[in-house]
Amino acid sequence: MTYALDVLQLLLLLAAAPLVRGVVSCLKARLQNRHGASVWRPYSELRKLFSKEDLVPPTASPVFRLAPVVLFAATVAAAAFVPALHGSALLGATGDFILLAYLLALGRFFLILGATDGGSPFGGMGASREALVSTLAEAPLLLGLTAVAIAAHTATIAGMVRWTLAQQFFHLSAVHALAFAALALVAIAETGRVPVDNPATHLELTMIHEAMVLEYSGPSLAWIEWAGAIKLSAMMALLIALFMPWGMPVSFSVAGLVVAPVVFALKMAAVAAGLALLESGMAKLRMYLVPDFLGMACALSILAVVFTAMMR
Amino acid sequence: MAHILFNSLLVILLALPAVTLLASPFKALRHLSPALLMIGLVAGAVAAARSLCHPCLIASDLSSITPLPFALALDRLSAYFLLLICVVGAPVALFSFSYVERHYTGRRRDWLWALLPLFLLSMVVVVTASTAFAFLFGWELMTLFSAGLILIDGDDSQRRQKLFTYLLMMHAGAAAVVGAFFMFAPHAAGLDFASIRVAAGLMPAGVRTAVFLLAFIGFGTKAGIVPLHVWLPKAHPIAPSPVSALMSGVMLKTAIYGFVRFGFDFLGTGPAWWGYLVLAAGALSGVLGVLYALAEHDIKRLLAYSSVENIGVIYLGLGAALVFTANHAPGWAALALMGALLHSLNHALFKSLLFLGAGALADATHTLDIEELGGLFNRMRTTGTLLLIACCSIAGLPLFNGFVGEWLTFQSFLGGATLAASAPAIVLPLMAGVLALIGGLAAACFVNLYGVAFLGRPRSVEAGDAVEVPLAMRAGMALLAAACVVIGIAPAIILRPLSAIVQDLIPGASLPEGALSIARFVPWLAAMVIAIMLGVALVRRVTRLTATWACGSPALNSRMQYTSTAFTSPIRKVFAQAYRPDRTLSVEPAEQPYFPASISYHSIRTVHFEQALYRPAVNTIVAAANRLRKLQTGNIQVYLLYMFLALVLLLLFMRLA
Amino acid sequence: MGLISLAAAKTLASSAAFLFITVLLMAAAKRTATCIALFSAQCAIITAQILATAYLHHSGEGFLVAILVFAVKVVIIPYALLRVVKGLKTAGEVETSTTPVQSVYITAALIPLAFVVVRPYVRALAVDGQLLAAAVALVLSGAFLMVSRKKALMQVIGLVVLENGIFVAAITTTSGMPLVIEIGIFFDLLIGVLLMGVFVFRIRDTFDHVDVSKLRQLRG
Amino acid sequence: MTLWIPLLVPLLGAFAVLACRHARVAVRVALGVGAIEVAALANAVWAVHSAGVLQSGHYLRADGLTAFFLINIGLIFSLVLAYSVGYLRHIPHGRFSSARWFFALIFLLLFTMLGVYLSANLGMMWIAVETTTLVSALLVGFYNTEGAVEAGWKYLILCTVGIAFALFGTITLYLAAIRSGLPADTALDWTSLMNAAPQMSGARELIKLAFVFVAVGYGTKIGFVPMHSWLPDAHAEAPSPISAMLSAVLLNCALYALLRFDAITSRAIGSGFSHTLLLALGTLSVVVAAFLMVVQRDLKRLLAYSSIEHMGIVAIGIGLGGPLGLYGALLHTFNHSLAKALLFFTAGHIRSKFGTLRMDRIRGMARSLPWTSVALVIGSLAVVGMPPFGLFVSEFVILTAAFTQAHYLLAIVLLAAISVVFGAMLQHFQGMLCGEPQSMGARGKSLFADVAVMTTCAACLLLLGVRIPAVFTGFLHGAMAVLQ
Repeated sequence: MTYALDVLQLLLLLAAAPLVRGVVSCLKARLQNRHGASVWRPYSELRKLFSKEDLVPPTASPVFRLAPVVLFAATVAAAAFVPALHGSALLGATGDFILLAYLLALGRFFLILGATDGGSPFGGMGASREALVSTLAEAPLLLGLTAVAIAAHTATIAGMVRWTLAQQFFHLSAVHALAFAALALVAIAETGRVPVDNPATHLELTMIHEAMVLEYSGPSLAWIEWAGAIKLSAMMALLIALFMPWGMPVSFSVAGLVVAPVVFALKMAAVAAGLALLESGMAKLRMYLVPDFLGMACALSILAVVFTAMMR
Repeated sequence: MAHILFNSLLVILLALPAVTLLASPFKALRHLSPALLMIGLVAGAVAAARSLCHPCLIASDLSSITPLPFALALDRLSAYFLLLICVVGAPVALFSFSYVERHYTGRRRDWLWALLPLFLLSMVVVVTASTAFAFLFGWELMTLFSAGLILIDGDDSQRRQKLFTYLLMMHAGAAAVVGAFFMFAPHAAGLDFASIRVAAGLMPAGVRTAVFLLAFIGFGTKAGIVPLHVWLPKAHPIAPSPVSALMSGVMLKTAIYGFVRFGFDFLGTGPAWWGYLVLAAGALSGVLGVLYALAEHDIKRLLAYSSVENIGVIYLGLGAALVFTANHAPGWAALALMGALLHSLNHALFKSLLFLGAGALADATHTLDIEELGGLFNRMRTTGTLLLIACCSIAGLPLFNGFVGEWLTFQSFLGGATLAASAPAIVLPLMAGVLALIGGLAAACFVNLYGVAFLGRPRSVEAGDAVEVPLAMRAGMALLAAACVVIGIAPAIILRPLSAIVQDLIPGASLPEGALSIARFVPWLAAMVIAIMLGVALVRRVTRLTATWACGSPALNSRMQYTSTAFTSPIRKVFAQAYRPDRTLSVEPAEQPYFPASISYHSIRTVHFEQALYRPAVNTIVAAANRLRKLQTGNIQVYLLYMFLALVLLLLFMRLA
Repeated sequence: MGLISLAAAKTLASSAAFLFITVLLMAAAKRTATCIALFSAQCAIITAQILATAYLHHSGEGFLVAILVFAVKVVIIPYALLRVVKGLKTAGEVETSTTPVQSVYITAALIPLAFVVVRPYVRALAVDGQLLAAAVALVLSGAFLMVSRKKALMQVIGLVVLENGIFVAAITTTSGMPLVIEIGIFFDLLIGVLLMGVFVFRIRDTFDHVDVSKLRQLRG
Repeated sequence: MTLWIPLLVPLLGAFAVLACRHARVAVRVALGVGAIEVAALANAVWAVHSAGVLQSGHYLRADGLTAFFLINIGLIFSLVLAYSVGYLRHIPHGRFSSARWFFALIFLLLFTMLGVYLSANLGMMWIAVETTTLVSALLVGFYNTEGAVEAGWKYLILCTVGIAFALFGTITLYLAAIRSGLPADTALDWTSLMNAAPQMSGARELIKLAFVFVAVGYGTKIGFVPMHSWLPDAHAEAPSPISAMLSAVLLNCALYALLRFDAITSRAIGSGFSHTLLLALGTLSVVVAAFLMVVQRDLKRLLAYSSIEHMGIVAIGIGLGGPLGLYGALLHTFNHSLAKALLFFTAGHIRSKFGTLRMDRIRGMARSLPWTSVALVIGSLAVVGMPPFGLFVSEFVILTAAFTQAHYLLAIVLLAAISVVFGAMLQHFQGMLCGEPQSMGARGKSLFADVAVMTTCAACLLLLGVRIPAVFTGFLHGAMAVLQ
């Protein structure tokens, strides 16, 4: 029975991903006194892209077409780790955070390869910058998750969520705040949101993720966009699950099943609003300030690990 | 059974040089020695696999013949490393089938086929030795034969200078290893491993620390730990590709074997600072190794530096294991040691695959500089896919074997938090961050290597008309790639024997419960990812080949692509402290900087280890020698004076003694 | 017979003093020929000492050894050395690296040093201290001659003086070695000196000088 | 009787060679006498091996130790003789420098060295050592060039002074023996001294004085630092077969004399004093020679310093004492003599082919002299102590002895010196072996005799490194029994 729930949870997450991105862009538009596109625009965009032709540069190799496929598969597998409706997820029960982090790295690895295969300067530029950002984000991501894992005495994500559920909100120590801040900063860098990278623009001075996918079109671009949306919602769901899981049913009950989606939706909306507020409040950082941004995340995660280990 | 197979391996490897030299005139027997080598190595692999399950103690004992006791044994640890040698050796031999034919002729070809088996034999003797004499016999010969193989490729003065550094450092390292072995002499009945184990228990703490430090320095020099790594990027690139595959993949592992044999088998538990020293060396080597690899254009130098990085990762695992044994947590120590041993095997597999790939590239495009390659995937499809697997494995991505070793090491770092003492509880989890940084940098380095070399447009004429390498070379590489993927997807086949080995080495070690969960979990994960990929690939799509929009300029050409320097420049800017290159920018004429006739920019990455550490040492020796040389003045009266002074001094000494 | 034994005792007592005199004169000598003469005088004194000890110990061998010493050291070796000096035809004087006054002072300083060195052994071995001191003085002055003199021949003379010192030490302490050994030693000494003479001639043929301090080609 | 033959044959041989007119006849006579001599030596060695100790008359005696060193001298002498037959082409004519004199002097040198080994009496041994100096001085100065004369003179003077001190040491021991009651005529007999040694412990000071003088005296002949100054000049200027003979056998001869003395002193007053003295001299020699090898420019001078270093290692072996130390030291003398002979033979070839021994002027040897380069590589690997060859085994044993007696500092210094030597040798030889040969004309044709000599050397070295024959170990243990 739990398998069915986990699969349903995963499908829900995949389906809701474009909606989350739509909500974020709509909220940002409202904050900037613009009407903005409707919340359902990403779905129509995906439908449009799926119907278009897939343009491939003549000099490209099969890796160019393989990259979006591997990216999507890896991101979906990573999303399968993240609990949303109840304490555990399809692969979350036994899979641990190291696998989650490195699955995201697998997706990124092939995306960068796809970008360099395009043979255009933009692809190379995007790939080179993405390599820098992901290299610097790797350490704080893992250290942040390690801090939580040490506190919860387990490496599996389901175990961590179950441990946090058992704590009272007010008993959570400052350490969790540090870990949360570090992981939030890393999430922003990973999903390419404003302070690190601007998802909306094609201005070559600033774009990282967009530069890599400039060569893609049609279904390939659709899979990449969808994978990006899944990654955003998965990271948001992970933050919620690890630091604000209250509302998820601990044991299996029909009432819990009705309440959980509503609570989850409210929390996701709150995080989306926070993100929109942050994005319209801040301008994009210069390229060589990103290392300081991620350096801050790294310092926070190191402190988190040290304090968790001390307070054991 | 394993006993007979192992001896047959030894006999074949010993007989091969004679067979090669005898068979060299006959055209028909050209492939005799490579075939024999393959058979021998396969026999060795089977022997190793069998004795992994039930180790047979004395495999072959030549003490009655040799002047000092010389015995070989196959306990579990030796069997594991013998398996490593044979599993990597066989594909390399298969690869060399055609590589050697195409690159070497006549005497050089015979010398190579004569020295290669001896090189493998010396490594087999090192890992299976069970007496100090046998170990050191193999240890010194290993360096000599590798030097011989390097000389086959040519002996101009630049190569000789590098070879000189290599041999001198290896000899200094060997002196430390000799010291480490002989420190047991006063306490041990004989210098065979059994009595050494007994003596290790009775030794005072001071001597044990001295032995550990000597072993650390001796094996660290051979493994290529950062302060002692200076020879590695010099020696590996100048060897023929199959030989550098064996040197980087297997020879470095004999040093790891030696250090594990000393650190865990002989000395057992020691003070915690041993572990921290090894951790520090591992972290330093890991980070600096990959940073130097990022800055390289020559494939072989890049791979050599990346070997330094992977040895650093292995030392991280060993360091964690030493810290755990010091804090009486044998379970976690076993896990960390397992991670280190597994990473040794994984590194042997993908690093030799990468070096063979480099050999294939050199064979196809006659250049090793990735700045001149590009677009090779379309021209060399099999080599391209195989090296894609290799790059994914070395970057430590899931579904490939690099990840499994690093995952075990990560788990052991998490285990650090369960220790009572506060120091390891803080240090070990932080090491997870260091390992993550190393992993990230390695991924960047190898995505750069693969992307620039294989994808995009060819940057030179040779790259343009590159042709796929012959079947034997591809088959050799395919075997290694298959091994990488199999271990990546189904790690259970290697984790079970490994847990038996670590239980042998660390007494009373029961692995923590979730330790081997990856063995059950990864196959399902692989199935799910592959299923999704098939699903996505099956979605019907119309693809059209069309030139991409080039912002209005007529057409994209290969110079518009990102080169390796450009790709890695952001990372190198961020980690500039590690490089400190000395850049020289000269503008002519100097007085009008804004209307230059010519501008030249030159940047050499100063190898500051060599300048700071080794150059002064060599200079002091030469200076001392010159001062001593002045004593030999040539004047007979001064010589007479030396004699009379010596006599007077000795008489005074007699008076006092 | 008393007279002869009285004479023997007297020679034993006085030979040490005579030896010291020859050592000092040799240090001051300017020409090689005088050095050779002083050397043969020294050997004569030693022969007398051997005769005296032989007579006192009534050992027939002693007389044989005395005759041998007289033949080899007093006659043959000086004669050979003089022929070499004449054969060289170059300037006969002794080129030294230290001025004659300095060498005399140094040699003079060596003599008390010899007495100091010898004192513990004289008590332990109950031997005539004077003679033992003379032996050590001979060894030290021979060494000093070899180090300070530049002429090849002077080095030979220094060497032979050193051998004399050792020989005197042997006689005073052990009253004579087995005869065959004594004969062997003298035979060796003789051949050694002859060979050195040959080499001196060779040096003159090849280098047109016999200044040992200029032989500095082989260095490092 | 079996001892007189090997002693007198070379003496007669020397005169026989001098008597023949033509060089070709002289060579043939020399080879014949050489063959007889080797047979006589073999017979003597086998007789000693079976009978334990051979004593003939008052003055000749041979025991286990002598047998061991006779094997060494027999093997090296036959190699040198065979090699010098091919070497005669290079002897320039002048006084004393004709083929007849060359062989005559070699036989005389052999006669004197056998005199040292076979003498039962310390006095006779001293006389024999003195005559070896005289004869080898002539051989060193054989070429009559400026360098040879200078080297010969320095060798003669320095060694004679050294030997004089050794004489004083022998006399002091003789005095100590007489003082503790030995009869005068047998006071210098080695066997009687050994038997009476325990009673001589009374004259402790005298025996220590004797050992100091003997150590300095025979130390000069062995080439311990600081009395080594003559050795590089003599070995560099002498003809190559003679340098091989000097380095491989003459140093061992002086070492044999020192071993005889050390046996008596350690039995009389305990080995404390003498072994510390040997350790000090040995370590000093190893370190100074190692450093000097780094800056050498001439090949034969480099090999001479390598001999000083290896004699230092042997001294350390003897100084450590005990079964391990002694076994290592004796084995090291044998291995070293083989390796050094091989290297000097190759030096002879290089000189004849390139006309110079300046290592920085020799290039591309591997292509112009293939066989000699192989021999040079094998020889240098052996001398540096690389595994498959004998010296690795003996250095291994000596290091084990050092560590077993907890001489950690000494062992670390020895290991460091060996590494410095490895670096120096590698730096010099890689320059010579590789690179493009200048226009050296036709490749040097190598005589069958030379190739045969070099292959026997290399084969023996390899054999002693991998499998020491039982017979040889028997001789080795026989030699050790004498000294224990």
